[in-house]
Amino acid sequence: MRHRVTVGSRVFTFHRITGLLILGYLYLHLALLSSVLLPQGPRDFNAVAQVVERPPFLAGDLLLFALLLYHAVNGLRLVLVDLGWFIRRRTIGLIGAGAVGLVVLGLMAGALWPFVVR
Amino acid sequence: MQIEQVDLLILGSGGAGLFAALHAYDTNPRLAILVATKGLLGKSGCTRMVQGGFNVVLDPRDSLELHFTDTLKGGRYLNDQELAWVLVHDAPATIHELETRVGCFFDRREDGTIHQKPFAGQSFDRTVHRGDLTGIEIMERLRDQVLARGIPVWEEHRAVELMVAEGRCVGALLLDIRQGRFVGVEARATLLATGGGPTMYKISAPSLEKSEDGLALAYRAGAVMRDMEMVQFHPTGLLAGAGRVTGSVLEEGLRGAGGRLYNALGERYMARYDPERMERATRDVVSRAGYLEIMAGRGGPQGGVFIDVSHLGADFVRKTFPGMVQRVRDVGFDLATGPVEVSPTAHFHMGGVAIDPDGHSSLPGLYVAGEDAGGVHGANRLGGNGVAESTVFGRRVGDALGQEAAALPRGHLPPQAWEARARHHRRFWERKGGENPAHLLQELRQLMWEKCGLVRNQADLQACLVGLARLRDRLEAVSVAGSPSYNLRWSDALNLESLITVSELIAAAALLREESRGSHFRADFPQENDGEWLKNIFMALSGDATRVWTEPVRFTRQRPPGWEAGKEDEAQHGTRVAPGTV
Amino acid sequence: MATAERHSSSESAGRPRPLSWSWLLQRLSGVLLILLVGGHLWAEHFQQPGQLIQYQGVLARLQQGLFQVLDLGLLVAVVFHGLNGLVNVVSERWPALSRAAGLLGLVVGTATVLWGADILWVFWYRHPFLEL
Amino acid sequence: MAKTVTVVIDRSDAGAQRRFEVPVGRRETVLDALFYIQNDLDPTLSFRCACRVGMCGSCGILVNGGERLACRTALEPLGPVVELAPLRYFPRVKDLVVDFSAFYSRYRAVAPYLKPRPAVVDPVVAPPGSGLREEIDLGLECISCGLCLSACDVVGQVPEFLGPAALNRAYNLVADVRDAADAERLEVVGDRRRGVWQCHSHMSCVEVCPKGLAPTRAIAHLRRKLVAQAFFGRRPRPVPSQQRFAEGAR
Repeated sequence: MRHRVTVGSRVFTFHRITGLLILGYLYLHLALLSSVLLPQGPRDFNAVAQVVERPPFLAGDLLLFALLLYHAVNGLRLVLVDLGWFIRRRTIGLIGAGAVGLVVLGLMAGALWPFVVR
Repeated sequence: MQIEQVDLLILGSGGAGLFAALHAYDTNPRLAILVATKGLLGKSGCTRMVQGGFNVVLDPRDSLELHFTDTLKGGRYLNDQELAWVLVHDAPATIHELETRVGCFFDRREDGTIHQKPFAGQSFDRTVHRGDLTGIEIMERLRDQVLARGIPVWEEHRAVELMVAEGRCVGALLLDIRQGRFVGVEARATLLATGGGPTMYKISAPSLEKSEDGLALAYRAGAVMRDMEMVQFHPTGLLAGAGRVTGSVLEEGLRGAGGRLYNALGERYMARYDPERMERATRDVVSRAGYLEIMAGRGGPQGGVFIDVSHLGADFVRKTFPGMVQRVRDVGFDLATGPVEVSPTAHFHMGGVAIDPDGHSSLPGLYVAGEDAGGVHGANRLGGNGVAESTVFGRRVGDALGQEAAALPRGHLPPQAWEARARHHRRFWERKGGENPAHLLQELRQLMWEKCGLVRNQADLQACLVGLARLRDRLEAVSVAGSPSYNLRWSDALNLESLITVSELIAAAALLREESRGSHFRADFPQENDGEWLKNIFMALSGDATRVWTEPVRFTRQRPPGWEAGKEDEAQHGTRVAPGTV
Repeated sequence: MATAERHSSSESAGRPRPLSWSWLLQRLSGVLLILLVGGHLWAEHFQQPGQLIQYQGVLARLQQGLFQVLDLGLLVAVVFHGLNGLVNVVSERWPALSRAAGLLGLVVGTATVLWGADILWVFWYRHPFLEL
Repeated sequence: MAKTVTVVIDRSDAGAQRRFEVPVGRRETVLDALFYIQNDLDPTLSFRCACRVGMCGSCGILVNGGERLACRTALEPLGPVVELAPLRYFPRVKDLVVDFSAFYSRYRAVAPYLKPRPAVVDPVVAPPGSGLREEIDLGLECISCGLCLSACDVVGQVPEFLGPAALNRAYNLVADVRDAADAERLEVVGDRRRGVWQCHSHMSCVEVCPKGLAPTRAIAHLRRKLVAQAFFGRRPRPVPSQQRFAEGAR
């Protein structure tokens, strides 16, 4: 049986995908910290920090943040739905969530800018 | 053929059928009940389609006597007064049960009590409703209660024959539409609650699968029928071109709330027909007025007149009649802000099987409730009395069945008898390349609309009977092919047979009644003739011929104004026989 | 016509209602995470915009109990939220595996929290292998 | 009437004709197209309908992949090609006709009928603002057409899920001061596997409901009710004022 593809299901599928990616990143983050920190100490920590805070990595950071933001904003929207908001006005909920996400993403990009021009 | 045995077979799952099932079950839980329905449980039929609401006396300022008088006046005193009294008397208890036991939640007033809205032909605002789509709430909740009791239901099993043995109805032959095979059900008692549904008219309101099956079945089984000429046309059927929405009703509450009717010239034409009550006149009057306006060339582009409620305020209309606004929007108009083109539409059959107040027909073992029965509404039904009838009588007949059914004898018919009837209904399969029943149905609808519709006369009715005879011949040339499973062409053929049968009765009775009364209007006898025609026309099949006779109305509770007692005795002897047979 | 009476409670005896803790905690942890992740990012990266993250800075911060608690809470919440979500996905697709997935999630989750706690521990107690 | 639409129908008999050219007028619906095809092009086509005005919920099908009532879907705006198929998750009887057992097995499970409280003997007095009716009002008028069930993304993943219509009905009764069975009903809808927890709030049910109902809303309320009761226990419902009838109604 063909499964139904709707706005709702697309939004939710992406929610789950971002969730999985973020979970993957958690392990990457822990692995990096433990592999650099435990055996090697502050010098290497700072060396690694030098590398991972260069612009290409910052772009990656921004992407990661976007995933996180999507998951967070949509998750918050779903919690609000459970509280009875945005059910009859789903479109408003979706547009609102999108707008909030974009604004926060813009703020984040602005906050990262000093790292680029450093 | 599979032949099942039950105590009580209920045909139909509308308001009458399901209420009867609940009451029969609650009165006697050991009764083996089976509900068989042509469509899906609680979804086919016309209680589901009730819009306006349910007439009932609840307010201390109202009274049963007032409701009763309104009903008789509306019915032009042709009603069976005992049935009409039951309707009025049991309605409050029925609403009470719907609210406190069945689970309906009707609309409320500001003070929290049940709201009652104005309808036409009533001396008090007494129509209980849930928005403007009341039938949904009633049927969904009745269906829920049937589920609660686990009463067996056979969906999409249409009755094609009532089986009679030694003068008793012993059950019914059903067609399992999905499998395309016949099943026999032997029952001590059979309740006919399929609803009428005069869909033999070009413009008609009932649910599409309706085809007066119940009336045709009862007539063929030999039950006595009454008032068959009385077909109600609702004044405001929506017009939507060739679409099937055409004919669906815009509810009476629109007129009750102050809606106005205009012709294409912009005249509020009701002033010419009923200057006192205007649009709130009874349905027979308003329908005929609309029809005459259209026939006089004062109709709109789709051949209709216009209902306008915009002067009541767009917000009020949207809030009070959301279902109607949506329906009209679906076909491209805005009810809240402008006029909408409508036409009279065949809506309800006042005639039907003659019953007593507990639903007994003249055929032992056969009970009837709802629109299949005749007599409650006389010559014209008041808006809001229809769903009241189906539920009040379903409930009451259910009680009677709970008490009586278990003790009734079980009649047997040999399997060959069942087979023979099944073969009869399979005859369409033996031909190839024959007539298309869907096209014959269109011809029937045109014929009945033109010759036996809102305005009748002798020549037309005679022509109608000739036309019907021709259609009956052509029915025997219909062929059906393909798989028998869910075969809609076969359904069309069976529907057509029922509709032709009932049309013949309507036309014959209409020819006989040489006066105008309620929904029956004869251009050649335009006056109501109380002296001659406060009589009911009865019909029954006996052998191959139709017995037709009249009986004076018995005024057991109320006499028409101006009626002199002396006339009654005179009329008692006025029994007459119809010219020829049907 | 209308009467009002107060109710005596014979009709409705209370018994505990079924509640999906998994559902409830997923939502609570989700909302909590928005705060914690925001705090974490702020604390680690945006104290001095444009400055590189420095071991000493991290160390100094994490020796304050507040940040230690923040990160520990973040760790627990994120592990629960992520793995519980994963377990839900698995048990929706393959109901037969839901028990196994739940147990596995519990084991992996505990391990992950211990692992993460170990990393935080480094900063808290000045791991003996490390030299300042 | 020169304009035509190509209607492609998912037939149960693989050999049956699938494509039909249907003339289209301004006010005709998908249901009208089905009648035209069955009457004049292929009498073996099977579909179901009854009231044709959106009150009975018999004619639900997939129109271009989305759940619609055939009787309330105008044909012309759908474009030159229209694909019709039976509802998802319902066993097929023939062509576009499905068996509603898929719907009723779920619906029945929530005890969808009023079990009246002994203390409520007359219709309750429910003025606007009393809270006795507002919640229920939003969920009434369900016509059990099954569109929401077919559209529900969860039902595909979790076949036991009770689905939007059944949960909507359950909430109506839980919110109904007349009903005595909310304890058992909450137990069913709170079930981990079948119940409200499974809903992902996609709101596909809200999107397709031909009556504009929002089962997601009912589900959200049920969840909150379950959470509140788990923490704060159950408060007995006060007996509402009741309307005495003018004449001996009982």
